[in-house]
Amino acid sequence: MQVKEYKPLIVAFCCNWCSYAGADLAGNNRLSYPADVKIIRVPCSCRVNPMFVLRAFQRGADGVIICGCHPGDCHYTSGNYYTRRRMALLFSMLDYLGIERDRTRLEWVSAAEGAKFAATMNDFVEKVTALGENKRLEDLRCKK
Amino acid sequence: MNNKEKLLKEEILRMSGVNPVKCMRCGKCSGTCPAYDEMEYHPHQFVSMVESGDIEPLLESKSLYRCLTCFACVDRCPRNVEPAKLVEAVRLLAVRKQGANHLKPEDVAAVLDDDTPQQLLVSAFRKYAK
Amino acid sequence: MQRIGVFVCWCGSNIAATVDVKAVAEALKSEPGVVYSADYQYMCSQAGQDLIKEAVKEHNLTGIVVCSCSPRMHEATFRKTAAAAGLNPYMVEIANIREQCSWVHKDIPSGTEKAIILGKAAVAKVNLNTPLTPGESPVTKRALVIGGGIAGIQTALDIADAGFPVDIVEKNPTIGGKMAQLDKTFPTLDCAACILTPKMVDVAQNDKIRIFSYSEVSEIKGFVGNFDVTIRKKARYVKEDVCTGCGLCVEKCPQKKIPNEFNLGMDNRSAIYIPFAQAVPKVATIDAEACTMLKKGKCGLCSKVCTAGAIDYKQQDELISEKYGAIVVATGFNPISMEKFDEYAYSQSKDVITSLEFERLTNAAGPTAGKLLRPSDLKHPHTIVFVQCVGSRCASCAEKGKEYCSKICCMYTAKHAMLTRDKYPDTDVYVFYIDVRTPGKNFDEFYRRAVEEYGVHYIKGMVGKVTPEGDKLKVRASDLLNNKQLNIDADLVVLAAAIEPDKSARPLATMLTASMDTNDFFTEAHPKLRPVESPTAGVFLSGACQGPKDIPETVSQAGAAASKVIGLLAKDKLTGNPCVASSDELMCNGCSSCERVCPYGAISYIDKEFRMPDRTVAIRRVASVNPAVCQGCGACTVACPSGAMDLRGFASGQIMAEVDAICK
Amino acid sequence: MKVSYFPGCTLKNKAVMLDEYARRSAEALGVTLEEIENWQCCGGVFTTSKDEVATKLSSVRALKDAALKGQPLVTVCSACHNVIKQTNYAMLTDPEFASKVNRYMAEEPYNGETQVLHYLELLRDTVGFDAVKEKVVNSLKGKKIAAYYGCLLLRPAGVMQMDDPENPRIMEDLIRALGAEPVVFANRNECCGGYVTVESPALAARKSADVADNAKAAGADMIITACPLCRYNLIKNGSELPVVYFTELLAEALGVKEDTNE
Repeated sequence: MQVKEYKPLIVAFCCNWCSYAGADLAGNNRLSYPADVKIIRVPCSCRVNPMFVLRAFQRGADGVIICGCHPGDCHYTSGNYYTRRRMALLFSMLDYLGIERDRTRLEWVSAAEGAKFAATMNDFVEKVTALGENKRLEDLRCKK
Repeated sequence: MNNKEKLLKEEILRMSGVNPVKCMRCGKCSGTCPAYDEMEYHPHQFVSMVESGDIEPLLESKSLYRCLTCFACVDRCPRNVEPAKLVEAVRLLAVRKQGANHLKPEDVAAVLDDDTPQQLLVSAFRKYAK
Repeated sequence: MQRIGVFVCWCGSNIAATVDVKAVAEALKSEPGVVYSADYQYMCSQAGQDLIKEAVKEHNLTGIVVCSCSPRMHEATFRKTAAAAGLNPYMVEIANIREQCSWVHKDIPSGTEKAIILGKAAVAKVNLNTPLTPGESPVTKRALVIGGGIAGIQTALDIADAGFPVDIVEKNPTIGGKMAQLDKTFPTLDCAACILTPKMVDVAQNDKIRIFSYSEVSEIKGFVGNFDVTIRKKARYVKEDVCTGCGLCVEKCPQKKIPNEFNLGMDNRSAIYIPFAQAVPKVATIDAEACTMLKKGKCGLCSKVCTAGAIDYKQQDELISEKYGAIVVATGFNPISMEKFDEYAYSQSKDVITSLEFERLTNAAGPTAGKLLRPSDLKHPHTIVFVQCVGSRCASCAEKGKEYCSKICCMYTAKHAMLTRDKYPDTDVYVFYIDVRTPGKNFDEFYRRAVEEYGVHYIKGMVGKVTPEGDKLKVRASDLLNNKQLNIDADLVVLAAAIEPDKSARPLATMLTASMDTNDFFTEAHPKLRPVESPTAGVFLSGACQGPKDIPETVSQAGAAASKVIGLLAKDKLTGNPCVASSDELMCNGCSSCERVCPYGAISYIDKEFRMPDRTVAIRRVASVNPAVCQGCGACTVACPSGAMDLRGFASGQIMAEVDAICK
Repeated sequence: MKVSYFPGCTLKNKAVMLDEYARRSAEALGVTLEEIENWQCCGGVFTTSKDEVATKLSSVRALKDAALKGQPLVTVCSACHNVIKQTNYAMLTDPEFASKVNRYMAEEPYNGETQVLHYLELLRDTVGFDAVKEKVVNSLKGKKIAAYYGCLLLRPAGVMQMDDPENPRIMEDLIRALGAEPVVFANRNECCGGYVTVESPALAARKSADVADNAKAAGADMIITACPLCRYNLIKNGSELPVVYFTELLAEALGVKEDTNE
């Protein structure tokens, strides 16, 4: 029997103005990162409801990363400050529930930081891979 | 900066709690220092020399004993660098060495007069001796 | 159920080299709602777009998924295509399989697998898309400029020039602002009054411009295109339309010991006054705090001498309501108080002055009629010390001063030093500086001229203490380059005080819901690309209210703000972004959480009648989003505890569907 | 009202009258200065280095003594006040320092709870200058008095928090309350030369002369101070104006200068 190589499932929320553009720039510069990362576009990182993160883990994601504009650079002035506070609380609660800190991440990536986007994703995937599959929050009813 | 200089610098920064990179080189500390003329190294030089690890010459310098600790440089510094605290840390490093007391009890008689307040002797010993 | 068409683009080999496009098209065919799936070499080409249009018609599509490059590239293109085919443009979603897939992944199997997942997520989203129509709102074709300094004057003139009516609200009795107080202007040394006062006259004579002097904005409601503003016109006890500005009342007024604000208190004015000869409007104002008639009911001399009968001791504040389409903030700056910097002895000696006071001392209309005489004994000073950066560039933790560079001081000090040496060659002039900052056209040349041709002593170092003794000011300072402490006996010390936004700016920002930084400067919508707009739609920034600025910069920003206003007022209707927040009134519990997080003030609360199950009618407080003001960030959707608030185009259900599709 | 009182070494020796006038005036104003028991010398100067612990213990003991009584700790001497206030600030804001110190403290730890007041602050904030004014029996009207603060009372401003370090007014307000005319002079917050008089008498002489000359040039007839070392330096270096303790002036105005028991 062939043992299938473990591939983590990573959901990335990227704000439309900075991080999504940063991801595009990583593509323009052909900076590779694992295909395990799937990006969802949101207008602002503050659009990310903690529910979305919980839903991803419930549905079997192994890691969730949220990327926004650098503090002070938010297209909507202050959205990323809300994100920073909300996610600090959410991540600490998830930690309490047994979702390791390395499975969640909040990162500031500007539209000019294609290299940072790729490096962040490589690092994040590596850390999540090291942790292995996330079973703590997965709702088995969601499994096919 | 060689290793010895690095260690000395770290010790001074730890003792004083001062961060010399906050200095923007305006020279207001030296512009306001009442003991300036008596000092070989001036307050702004203490800041830049500590930053570059050039501490040996400061340890040897008489300037250490001329600072009045009047805090004019501390209060007037636009960047909150607190040069007086650096001077104090370097001086302590100097007088804490074996036999390096700058003021010795036998020197005191010469400066005493009928009105000398006790406070003067106490302060001087605390500043100049271990 | 939607009828969705999927269109997979090869992008030549850009996508097709790493992603098996046929496999993607095939795999997505069986997704729920998908009725058609195709691939093509260049979907964005005319032929590709035609393919989409035909498919829409042929298969009766209600939604479109394009698997192609980034939506930042061609989302607009494909939305137009959809609209041309008769679909709502917001029924299009893009799966980014180029920048975020084919270009960053190497092998075909994983690239193809990811492209399929991204496609599935897009399909899941489109299934929940609803047609969106951008809202429209009318535009009131009138602009309000708050502040009548050079920034406000230039903005108003430019807007009026384009044919739109403008109102200027100025809190002082005259427009002109700080520039009216200046003597000469750098780096050309032309006289400030000579270039400013003609502009003030232009404003007065322009029939598109109304000036509300001695007035303040007291209330602002509404939103871009539709502001309702209340202006409080303070009682000046003189009928503005009757007064001829002859000045007889000023001459006869017995109360003459009031410090003259225009000359910064260096001389006195009477209780009824005209700030300066070229004031606009040139009408008198009674200072109610100083007038004997208003305080004690005795005197009335001004009324007796006024042949026009313009004096009205019974005048009251007047409230004026007006509608505006756009608002320009031009509230300007002031030098900071020197109270906390008394090591320079500002409060102890009349001969320690600020640079603005120096301007008045050298101005022909100033307290010394333009002769440089020191205030204490009116003698000619022979040694002058200029101190730079007083209160600028201080550490945030230093408890006094400002963290920023005030920008204009290096240049005006060079000007003061040069003019002094030019007019009084027997005067020694010292300038103590930390850095000399001269980034501007002909600026550094100007400063070098002060040093090389006029012999101004520039010394790198800071003044530490000024001690008035006898008729001298003993200046103790450091000369860093010569490693010396200098002791200079000066006759006059001039402090380049940091500048700060006018105190009226903070309450105004609250009224406008416009954001400010920690220094009370207004923040711009984008520091590089939208420098004259506030993040609040319809509010524009002109001059030093946004950050320290010299006159050329202020004037260019004023023009830029005017052009933005003209661009807005030229429209008859404003088309909004349809991806805005909206609240489900049935779920909203009126808690105000969303209102508090909204950076634009787009959310307000209304009382709404609800028909209850028992057929009674209840009135509940619910959130209401103004779509013209909402920018669609979505902060409120997360803050809402009841889930009533959602964002069109990025609805919670849609994002959740994407998450589900990815995590399958 | 009762407050804890730390007189300090000099007030028990060379500056007995600074102490005596302070006590009599306080009594006249309805405040009792309770000298704390077994106080030890404050050390004269506060060593800013973070690793100096032993030299600050005596100040902490005095502070703790006041804390146990729940009283503010009042000092008159500028140096004692400066040392004790800075020590208290370090106990309050530097937990590492506080924990080191508390290893030397018996029983309950101390963490900077005591309010440290200079006698001038007691007059301004507790008694009130208006109340002082009412108790004046010998108005000092006509006297032009220069208040010399020196460095210790005001700096570092963030710690001392007594008054504006560059433009103080607490002593000027007191002078006004006593009926005299305050003379503001620029060098009132400059150093007299302090302890450096031991190391370089010439430097101290210059600094003292700068202060005294500036006060004279500003038109004062006398200088008042709260610091025995300032007074010593000014007089020793030839101040043309008389230099007296502010408490002496206060006692004079309140009519308690001449003690009947003396």
